[in-house]
Amino acid sequence: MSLALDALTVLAVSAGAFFFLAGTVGLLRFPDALSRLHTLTKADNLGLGLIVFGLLFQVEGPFAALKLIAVWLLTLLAGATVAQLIAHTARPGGSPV
Amino acid sequence: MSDAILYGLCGTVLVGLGLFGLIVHPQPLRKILAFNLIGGGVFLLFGAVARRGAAAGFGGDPVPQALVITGIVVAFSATALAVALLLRLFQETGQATLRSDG
Amino acid sequence: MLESSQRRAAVADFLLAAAGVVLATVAVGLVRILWGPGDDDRIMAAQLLGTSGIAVLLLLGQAMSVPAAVDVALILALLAAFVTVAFVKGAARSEADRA
Amino acid sequence: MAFDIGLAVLVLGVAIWTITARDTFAAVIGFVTFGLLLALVWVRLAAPDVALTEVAIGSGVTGGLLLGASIRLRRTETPAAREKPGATLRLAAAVLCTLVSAGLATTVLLLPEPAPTLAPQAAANIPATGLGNPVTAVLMAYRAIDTLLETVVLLLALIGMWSLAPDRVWGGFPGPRHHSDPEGVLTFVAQLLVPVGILVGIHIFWIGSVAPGGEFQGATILAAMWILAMMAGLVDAPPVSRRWLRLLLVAGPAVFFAIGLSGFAMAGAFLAYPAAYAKLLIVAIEVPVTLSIAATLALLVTGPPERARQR
Repeated sequence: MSLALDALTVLAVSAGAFFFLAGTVGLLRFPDALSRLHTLTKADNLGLGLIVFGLLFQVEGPFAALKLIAVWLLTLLAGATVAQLIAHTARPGGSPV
Repeated sequence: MSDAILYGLCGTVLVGLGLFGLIVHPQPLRKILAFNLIGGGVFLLFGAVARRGAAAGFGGDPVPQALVITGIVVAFSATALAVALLLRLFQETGQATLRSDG
Repeated sequence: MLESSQRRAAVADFLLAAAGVVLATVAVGLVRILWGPGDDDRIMAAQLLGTSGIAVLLLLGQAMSVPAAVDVALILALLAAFVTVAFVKGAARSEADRA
Repeated sequence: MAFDIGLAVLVLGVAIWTITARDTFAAVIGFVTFGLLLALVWVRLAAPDVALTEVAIGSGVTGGLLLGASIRLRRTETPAAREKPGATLRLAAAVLCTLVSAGLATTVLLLPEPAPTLAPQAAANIPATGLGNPVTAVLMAYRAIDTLLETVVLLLALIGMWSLAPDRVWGGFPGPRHHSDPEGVLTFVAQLLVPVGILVGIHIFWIGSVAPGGEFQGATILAAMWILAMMAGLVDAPPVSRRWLRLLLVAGPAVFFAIGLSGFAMAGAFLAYPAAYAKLLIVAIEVPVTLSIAATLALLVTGPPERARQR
């Protein structure tokens, strides 16, 4: 049983690391900054989600699992708001935030 | 070479780098940054000593670790005061320079 | 069939290797930050680096059995937003200084 | 080991960038990343308490402070950079710094074997405190005097900062007034993050007695959340002459000092705790100390008074 869980961990974490790698390749290859960052944000958030998912099978207790999920949700939220805030300041004539 | 020694050596290079920046940068804010790099290097030296002192079932000697925590907080208060002085200088003169001849 | 403790060690090694892979992507992301060219690029790239840093922390914490690494990641996620707001506010302030 | 070598190289690379970058803002971004990488190093060095402090104060709050300052000072950078010292001085500085580094590196390589350690003494002290986290036990009992003095240092820095205020705003409101936009992203972020952050801060403070965490880390998160609420315009900073604010700032060091003095009567030494009440007394110190540190850190970031109290 726990062998299957370990296998799931390895699978999900590998997939997560792959997304980080793919995002990085995108970082270097896309032409303009905006599309580059857009792609990278998505790839990284997905990568982190997969890694968190994989680690869920390894942690002990529901509290530790909840904390892992909280970390992911906070990261998503922070990433989204940062993009919003930056877009707001970068807009010419936009109201100061 | 153990990981403690590796990071200890990393800390010594950081001290040198920070000291260099402190001397050659004319901008006060860059000096504050360099000062914080020196701090980081010194803390890493403490970290190496703490890691080597792992005993009594701890992963590291808790005494230097506690000193580093104290040090980080004190470094922050010094940085905040220095930045406040610098911003006040900027408000008064519109410049941020340490030149003495004005 | 592997022993349970052996398997645990193997999983830990794997997680450490995965942390290494993500750390390598951090290195590439850094190059992006350093090149800029704009402040916005840099702050966004730094934010993304934070995401990779969080991933490395979680993997390291599990691989080294340091559960507190999750707390470090939690604080990192919280303060990443804080740093960005400070940046945006600083930009607004410097506009005000100029006016 | 390969991981550690890679991490060390990255740390040095970011440090070199922080020193050599032409643009100060870029250098500050380098510094924030430096703090993030250092936190990873602290996890590798089995010092999660330090990692928490580094990421909260060393990278997070210091980073926010320096980023704001670097943007405001941007216009002054180009003229100031012209005062760069000549090649000879730079070369001399490089030689000096290499020598310093080499000297330090020699000491690191010649560290005594077996490594001296205070861990057994610290461990022997733990049962008397009722704490489970050795670092907190060192901070609150074994080396409590350092911690007491540190809370005083923070206050002194704040007094120094306040005394930079121009006469007309003496005792007034610190920092600019931020106006909230009820529809804005920033208000939304603050309303969502601040309650979560306060919970996380209390959690980190509370688990500090048994696991990595403690009053400095918890207080920093609380401070960051207060500043976030101020920057979003949800609350205004109080005028620095308010009595409740000043009481809040000195409550921590004062209680710490008072309990330390009572140690003479109860256990025969300054900052000694009677065995039966050690944990209770430590908590009685930690709660006001955490609140005082949080308020002090937040006001250190906010800056000296800028707006007069009466308009």
